[in-house]
Amino acid sequence: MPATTSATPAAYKTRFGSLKHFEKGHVEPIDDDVRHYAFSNCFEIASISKPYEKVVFGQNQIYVLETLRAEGASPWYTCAHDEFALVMDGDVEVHLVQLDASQTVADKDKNGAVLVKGEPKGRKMGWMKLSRGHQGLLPKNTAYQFRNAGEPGVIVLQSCKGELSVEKWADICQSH
Amino acid sequence: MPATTSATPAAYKTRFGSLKHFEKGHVEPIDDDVRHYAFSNCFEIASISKPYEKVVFGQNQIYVLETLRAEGASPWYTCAHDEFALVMDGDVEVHLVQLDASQTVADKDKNGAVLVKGEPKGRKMGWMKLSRGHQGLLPKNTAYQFRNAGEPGVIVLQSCKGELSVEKWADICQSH
Amino acid sequence: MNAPAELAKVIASQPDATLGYKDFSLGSFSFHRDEYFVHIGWKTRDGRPMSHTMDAGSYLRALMRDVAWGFFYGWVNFDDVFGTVNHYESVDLYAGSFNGTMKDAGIDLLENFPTAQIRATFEAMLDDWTNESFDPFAAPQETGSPYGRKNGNNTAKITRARELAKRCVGLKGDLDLRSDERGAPVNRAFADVPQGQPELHPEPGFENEVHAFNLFGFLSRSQVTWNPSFTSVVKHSYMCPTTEEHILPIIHGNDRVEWFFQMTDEIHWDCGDKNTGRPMARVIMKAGDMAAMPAYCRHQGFSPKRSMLLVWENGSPSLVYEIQKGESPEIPVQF
Amino acid sequence: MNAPAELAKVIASQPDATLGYKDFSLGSFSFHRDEYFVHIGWKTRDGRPMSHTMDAGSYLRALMRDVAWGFFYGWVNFDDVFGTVNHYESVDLYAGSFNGTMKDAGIDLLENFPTAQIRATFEAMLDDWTNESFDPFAAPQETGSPYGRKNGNNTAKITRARELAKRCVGLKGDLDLRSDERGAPVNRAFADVPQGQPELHPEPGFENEVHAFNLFGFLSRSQVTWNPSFTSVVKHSYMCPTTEEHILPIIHGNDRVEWFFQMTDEIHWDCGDKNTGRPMARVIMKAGDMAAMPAYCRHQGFSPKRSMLLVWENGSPSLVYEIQKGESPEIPVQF
Ligand SMILES: [Fe+3]
Ligand SMILES: [Fe+3]
Repeated sequence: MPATTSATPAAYKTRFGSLKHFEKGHVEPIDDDVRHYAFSNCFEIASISKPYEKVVFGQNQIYVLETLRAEGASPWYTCAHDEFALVMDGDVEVHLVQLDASQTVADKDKNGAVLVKGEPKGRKMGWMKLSRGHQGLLPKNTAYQFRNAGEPGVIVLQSCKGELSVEKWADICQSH
Repeated sequence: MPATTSATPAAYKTRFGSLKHFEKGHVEPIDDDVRHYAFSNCFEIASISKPYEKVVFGQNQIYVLETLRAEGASPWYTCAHDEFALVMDGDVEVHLVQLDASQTVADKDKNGAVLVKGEPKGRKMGWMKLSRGHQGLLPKNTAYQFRNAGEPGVIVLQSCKGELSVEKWADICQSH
Repeated sequence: MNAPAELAKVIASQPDATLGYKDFSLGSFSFHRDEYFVHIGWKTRDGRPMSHTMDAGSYLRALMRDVAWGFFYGWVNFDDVFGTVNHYESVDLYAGSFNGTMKDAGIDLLENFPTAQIRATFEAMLDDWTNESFDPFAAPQETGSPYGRKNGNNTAKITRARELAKRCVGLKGDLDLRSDERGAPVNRAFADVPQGQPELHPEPGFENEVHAFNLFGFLSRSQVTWNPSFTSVVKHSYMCPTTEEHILPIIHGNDRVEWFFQMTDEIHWDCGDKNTGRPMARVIMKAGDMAAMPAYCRHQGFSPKRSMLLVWENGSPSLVYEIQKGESPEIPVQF
Repeated sequence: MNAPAELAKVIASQPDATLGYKDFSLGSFSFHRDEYFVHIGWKTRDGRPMSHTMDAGSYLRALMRDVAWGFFYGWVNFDDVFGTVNHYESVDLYAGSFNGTMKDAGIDLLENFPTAQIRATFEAMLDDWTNESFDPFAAPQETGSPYGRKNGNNTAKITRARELAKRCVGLKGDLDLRSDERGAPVNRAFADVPQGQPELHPEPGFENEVHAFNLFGFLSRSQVTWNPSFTSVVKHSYMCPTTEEHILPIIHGNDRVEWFFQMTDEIHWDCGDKNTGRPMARVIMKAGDMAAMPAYCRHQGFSPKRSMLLVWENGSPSLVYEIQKGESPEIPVQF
């Protein structure tokens, strides 16, 4: 028994952000330090990032969310744990290689992705093409590479903080 | 477009109080003095009052609300300003006499009712019978008498504080 | 000082292309409604943007009272943040000024407007933002949803005149009794209230003085909630009975002591500090109970069933000056 | 310590003859619902009765989350007075204990219950007090009124299981994608969200590893509001996206830092002090915005249009002990 008052269903417009067009919100402090809210925007971060710079914009102990500007081809990465890539703008291909044991991360407990040394060796697992709103699995101990051919895109990566993670909170967060 | 969910209209029971049956609420102090809320109950007041004792249970500068126990016949009153009687329990007759100038209140600005000295002189104006929820006008400069024949009743009087008003706040109000 | 016509000028946008509602502004305050909310914006003294979100239904119910009551006595808090203070010829509009923390933090804003100006803006806002299916005076079980996009108006329901007796309801030339014919049927929750009028036995010539009426019957026919009428007047003492159901849409901070006489059923009151909002007391009132609201408190009532409440107000014009001079006591009685 | 069967015993009255609802009690707390309200009663330490009134719709929406989330992380404030604190094997139930003034005045009450006992009571209360026309998980424009007398049940809607992926939505043996066939049509407010799945080109044998899914499409088919699912898991890092419309029915005080990533549309947050409730900040989040909720705050969101919010939680079991030992930082990051 919906209490809706409209006779016809109304058309809604879902607002997405993009590198080319985003509107950023803000913190309105009443009696607190705005820096405690670590307020940033993934599109703004990506707009000032180098391609595939892994900018941490969320962290909780060992865990991070990173914003990556997807532009051209990334290096090949590998990681001792699963990661996930959520595309927020643009089209991004993810290529996967079942990495030879010699190239995987030796320390099984190591957090975060590392660069694969040299070309990845192993069986090709296949690839996927992610568009806005698509989330892809980056399985542990594989090698993966992001490829972007068109307009630069934006990836949000669910991972752990690692040696490639870049922290520049003061540059990305509202500070007053 | 009512949002009611019932198919059939529900029967409601309006709860009135009476001398014989009333439930009293209370103040629950959090961080305040309960006496500042002057919390009382007209039925409780009437249950411990003498007949037609004019017990002030609301006051605001010169203005009062009084609770009267209606039992038998009251004295004859007169007042230099209008008053109103609201019956909260029982049946109450109000008899009115257009009082001769000699018996009206000499001071036109005098607040509150006074007793008519002796029998009221003047034309009979008529009478009315008030039951629960009925409110009657007691026009200024008339003589009026309340008469109750059956079970005692309760009157709430809208008036100004006068020489007959009885204040016993500590006896009627919640104090802790 | 501007001319009255200028004062009453309402600053409104064109209707939003999708939502259908206009934006309004008044002084430094901005007002926007969408499907669910009203968004109030202002700037702090050091120029930072601040905002506040209220449920549209709660906002419109509060706005309805503020408009209908002519800003009432003292404070009409729409919630813990936003509201008005009546100065009788002008009105303060504020955000955060009577919220302890926001005031201490200095991020509040209070601006004073001539009554004509704020009234015109509030009336236009109320009319534009109230859809045809929603009656902000009605109890929630008696009306439709306040939500969604603009869908007609309900102008007749939001412009009901307040019913004010000059001496007593039912006297010749004074406020009429309510009846089916006058568009005031008995409310479903008061179907058991006796409708008989008092027996009147006037002698010839005294028909307009031997007068009484059925107050409970009159109230059982109230078409609105939380909207006092005047039914009898002694000098400046006003009996302002009203029928209440669900939540009082405002948190009222009177500038004077106010008395409540619960005539039927029950109401639970939350009372808080007028300046900061911090809780001070709960008052549980049942039929026959009387309680005063001290002038230092703000109060909001909860009525589980439609009930009859007698609000008793002192409308003495000199009281405003006594309050200003601090001569009016904040507590009802010393004992 | 009682046996589990004893713990789960629910203390309820017979249904009220008129209203049709049962009364409940839990420890020293009493619970009563009528047509519009839920009334909570308790006694102060010096034996005085105290009470609190909540709108029945607000109460049931909050109760629904508390039950569905298993009391969640930390504080689930139903409003400024009443709520629960999760200790993971037991739960505190309180009135006034996290309201600055009520706590200072010493009139609050906090009692601890084994989780099984409070869960059984809350589940029975939710089922008895929710009528067939009201879905407390739905947005106000999608469901009927919570008010009135008892009128059936809505058991299926209030016992929806929380959807929790173990590794990633759509993997074999993990949480399924949502579809029309599975009873999850696209919500009216997300009709414009592309439903196409990512292109997958696995080599033979890698079909379950070359995996991706349309998260926005998945969320567009959420049948509930303010109820996070798990969609992907990295160790104890949980992506908990959810779709939000109207007001978050609780004021959440997490025991740990929590992050919000606004994926579409916008939400406005009121943030206050976790212990006292006093306002601390507003956070206005638009598509692409990220913000942390410091562990010292409580927060309540307002979503004007159904929006997609990614709640990102650290579910590490050791964190509970670090919090107890004060080793867990209250702020997300130092800079
Ligand atoms: Fe008031
Ligand atoms: Fe939270």
